[in-house]
Amino acid sequence: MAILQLGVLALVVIAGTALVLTRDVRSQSIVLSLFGLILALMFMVFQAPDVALSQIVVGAVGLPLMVLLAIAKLRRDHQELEQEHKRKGRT
Amino acid sequence: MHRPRLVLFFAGAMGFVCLFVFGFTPLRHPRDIRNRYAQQINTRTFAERNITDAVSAVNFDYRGFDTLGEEFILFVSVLGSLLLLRMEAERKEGILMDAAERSRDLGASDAMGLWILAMVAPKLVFGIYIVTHGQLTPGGGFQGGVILATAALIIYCGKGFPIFRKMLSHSAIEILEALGAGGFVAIGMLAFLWHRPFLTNVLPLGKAHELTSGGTIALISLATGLEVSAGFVLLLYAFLQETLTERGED
Amino acid sequence: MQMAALPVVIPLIVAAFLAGAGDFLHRRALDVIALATSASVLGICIDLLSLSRRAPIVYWLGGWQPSPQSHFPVGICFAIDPFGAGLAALVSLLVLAAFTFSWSYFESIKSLYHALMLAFLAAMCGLCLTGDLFNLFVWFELMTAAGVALCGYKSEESQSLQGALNFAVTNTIAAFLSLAGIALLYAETGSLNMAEVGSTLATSSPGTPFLAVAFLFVVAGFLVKSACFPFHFWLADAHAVAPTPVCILFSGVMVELGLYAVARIYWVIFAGSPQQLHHGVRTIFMIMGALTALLGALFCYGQRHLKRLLAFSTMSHLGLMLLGFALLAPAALGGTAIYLLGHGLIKASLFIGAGILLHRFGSVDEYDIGRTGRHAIPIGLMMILGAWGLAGLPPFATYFGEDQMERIAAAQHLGWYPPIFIVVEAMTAAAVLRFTGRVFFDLGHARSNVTSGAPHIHMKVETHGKHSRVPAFMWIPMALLLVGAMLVAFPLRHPAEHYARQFQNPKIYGSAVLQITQSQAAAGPKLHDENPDESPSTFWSRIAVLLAMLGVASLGLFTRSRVASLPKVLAIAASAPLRFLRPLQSGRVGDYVAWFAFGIAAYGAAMLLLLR
Amino acid sequence: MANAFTYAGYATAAWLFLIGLYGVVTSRHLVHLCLSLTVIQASTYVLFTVIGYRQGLPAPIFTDGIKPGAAAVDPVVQALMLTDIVVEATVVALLLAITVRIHRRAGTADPNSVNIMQG
Repeated sequence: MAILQLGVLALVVIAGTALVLTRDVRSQSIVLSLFGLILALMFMVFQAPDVALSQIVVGAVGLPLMVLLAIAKLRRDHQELEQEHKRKGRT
Repeated sequence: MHRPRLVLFFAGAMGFVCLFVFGFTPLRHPRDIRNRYAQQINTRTFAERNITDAVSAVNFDYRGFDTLGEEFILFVSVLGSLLLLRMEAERKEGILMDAAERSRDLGASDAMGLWILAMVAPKLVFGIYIVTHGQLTPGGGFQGGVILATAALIIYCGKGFPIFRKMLSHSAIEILEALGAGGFVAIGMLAFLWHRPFLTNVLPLGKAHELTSGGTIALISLATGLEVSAGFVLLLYAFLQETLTERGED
Repeated sequence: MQMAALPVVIPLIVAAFLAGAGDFLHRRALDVIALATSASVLGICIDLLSLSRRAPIVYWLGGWQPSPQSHFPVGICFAIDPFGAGLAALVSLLVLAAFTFSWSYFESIKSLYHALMLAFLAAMCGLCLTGDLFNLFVWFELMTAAGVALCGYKSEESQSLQGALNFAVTNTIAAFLSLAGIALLYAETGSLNMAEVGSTLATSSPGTPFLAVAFLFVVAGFLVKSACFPFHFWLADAHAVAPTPVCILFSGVMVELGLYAVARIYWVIFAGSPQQLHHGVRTIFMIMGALTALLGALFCYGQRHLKRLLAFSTMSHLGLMLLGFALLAPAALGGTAIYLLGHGLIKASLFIGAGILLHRFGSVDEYDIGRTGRHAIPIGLMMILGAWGLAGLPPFATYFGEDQMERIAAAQHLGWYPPIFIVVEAMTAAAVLRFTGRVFFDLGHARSNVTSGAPHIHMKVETHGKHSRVPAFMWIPMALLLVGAMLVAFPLRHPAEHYARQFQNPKIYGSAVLQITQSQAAAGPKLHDENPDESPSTFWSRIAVLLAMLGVASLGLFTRSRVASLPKVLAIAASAPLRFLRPLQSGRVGDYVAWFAFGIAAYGAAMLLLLR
Repeated sequence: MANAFTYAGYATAAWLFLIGLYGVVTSRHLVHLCLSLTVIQASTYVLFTVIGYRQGLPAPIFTDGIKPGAAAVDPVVQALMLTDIVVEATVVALLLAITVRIHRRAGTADPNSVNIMQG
């Protein structure tokens, strides 16, 4: 049994490190979702089903979704800015 | 780049490692002292509150006041996000739609509508189930609330933002959110009628293993569910609006 | 006794109501409701203060008082003593002042401003009154969330966003470290009630290194909130950009609440620790206090933006309060409390002054307003009074508090205390005087080179209405707060020491919370209990502050005059360290977080070395 | 044996805290910074989880076959975490909102180039 718990902790370490070291924000939101799932798994393994449920809905779905939306917004803003620059460049 | 900053940080991190080593070693106290809070809750929950999920008992009764504070953190963060994103929201009505969305928007077939209903309905049922069974099985207002909020997401995915906006009135959700937050406080104030301290569980505790068990616990769970789901929908709303609307004049 | 919960409950339910009904309420109605709420909270807090004079009021939320057999607290309690209630009263008074200032003039988006301010009020009151460790953390977090939202209130300004971001990131990270500290204490003692944790740690100590680390972790969040060196960077960024009513609360109480929480945690949880820990904490806080005070004063004098100037002044005065706390003597703590009250009121008044300037002239920059400032001389006179108070001169409450701290320091043979007090008070007051002299009295036409390199931040006007005059709703609270800062010391000066003794005695607190007899409760450390009346008078140090203040202020005003070449040399000497230090305040959140890691590690290492 | 878990958990928590801090310090994108914050926060979850864990004991839900009042893992820390998870998501949302606004204002989401105030 002990191996299960220790293994999950190791997974958490790996996923957390990966999340920080992923510098591209779009792939990072995928890693975030993964990290959320692994945390939920950790809560399950450590006998905390209530927390696991909370973590699944928030950490693996809710939060990555908001991150994706924010990234989409940033990209759109970026494109608009570039277009504006081009327009200014022409005139 | 930022070499001084990194040097500073690594010096700090080394120190931190030492602190962790010194701070984490002991656990000197006997086990029954370290375990007493857990033991008290585990032995008393069923006897005192007639409910089977000790976590919900702590959340909504023994330490309900913490949950009140946490709920207001959520409330305030949602208000703050709305505040920050308001400029865009007020200014623009022009909504960007890609082609697929537009076609969906123009003539959404009944079959499509049915399909979405088929997706949303189970979500709603599941969310409400989780909210209301918090005192019996894992779950409760927080988890169920987020599940309910994802039902709104399905509407958006299936129907696009314009329909989403039409179906869910922004101000109505704002009122629901305030109702959830205020409802928690109001339930806590019920105790004043009996001259008992704030948040005392004054309602009949009901029969164990049933939905009505736990007195105010179920009610607080409901209020929390309302607050959390409305809060998350508002966040979704704000971010969608921000993402899908055109850049205005600054 | 249901009243005890109301300072938190009333603002929360009203905030929820306003957020929901905001669309249907007229602006005036919002203002009236918010004013009535904060006024009633003020009344309740003053009542609680008078009721808790003899013994702490203990109020078990949810009715979960410990059973007579086990004495173990499973619920959360409010443990209200005069310090907590008094601070909550100060909080609600300043919220009242802020709402008065913003009466119908301040831009409000629907009801968001009112709802957020009331949630902020509730969080600060909860922080003052609670007796539970995790609950303390919850209110702290609510305070941060509301503070961040209010700080970014003018989200159309880039600097507001930057201030809010730096505020949010530094404070959140520090709060996580506090949470980790709470987890450590919980793992060791199996309780979250502060009195219970304290008595468990006192009966069998898990070793001083553990206690030192746990203490440092738990207070980390509060040290960042109270802007101690080197965790202070966020403060100026956030205070400079927040709307005026919010600044009143940030500088007047929020920052000080961090210190209050540190003191509370120290005296309830760690009071029974071995004597070396007390020695370590004393040394660490003296170093921290001195650095915070001096650096704050230097930066304060080097600013041209009034709000930023006042923010750094708050930082340096907080350093002085840290020094007062570090003396670990009841008389000094009483003095610190009086100082805190006086400083909060004066600082709130000065920030209202800044708000008036922004309303009247559309700027708070020393060089932007120009000669038009002459049209608001009464405001200038009030600001001079405020500077007088910052200098710790009578009859302001800061004088009485400062006097007490300095006397105790003398009794403990700490000869370096008075010079620090003199330098800090003279410089911060001189900065305000210099600003006032230039803006309102048209003195000193040349720019001072002390301020070269200070950021020039363009602010947008935040108020409606005629800008050609100052509405009574703005200047009346400013004047009243100043009067309050003069009068507040007289009724509280003598009881303060008694309250401090109560605050520092874990026996009184513990026996009240856990419902056991005082002999069963854990004892506190041996106090440094000097009698302040035996120390020499501080008359000459006040004279020195007065002279230094005038001197430094004129130095800043008349640097370039052809006659005085000595001031010129002095001014250049003063601006040299600033030029060297300014880049530290870089505005980049990554730097701030690196400083946080370094600072915690350095203080921790120092503490562990001192324990050996 | 219980201590072995505790130490492994402590080490995990410490690592997550430091690596998250590293992420914040070196971050070049505000979204990355927000996500590094969630890693720091996860360290407190790990800490609480291992503190509340009792080897061999069931979850504190007294339904199928577990007698009410029987020994179980610590429900208190679970309650503390549960609320925290939902709340912190909204706090991150608040930070993301700030990010979006900053990007809109400054045209960049690099925290190092957002410095109007200096000195």
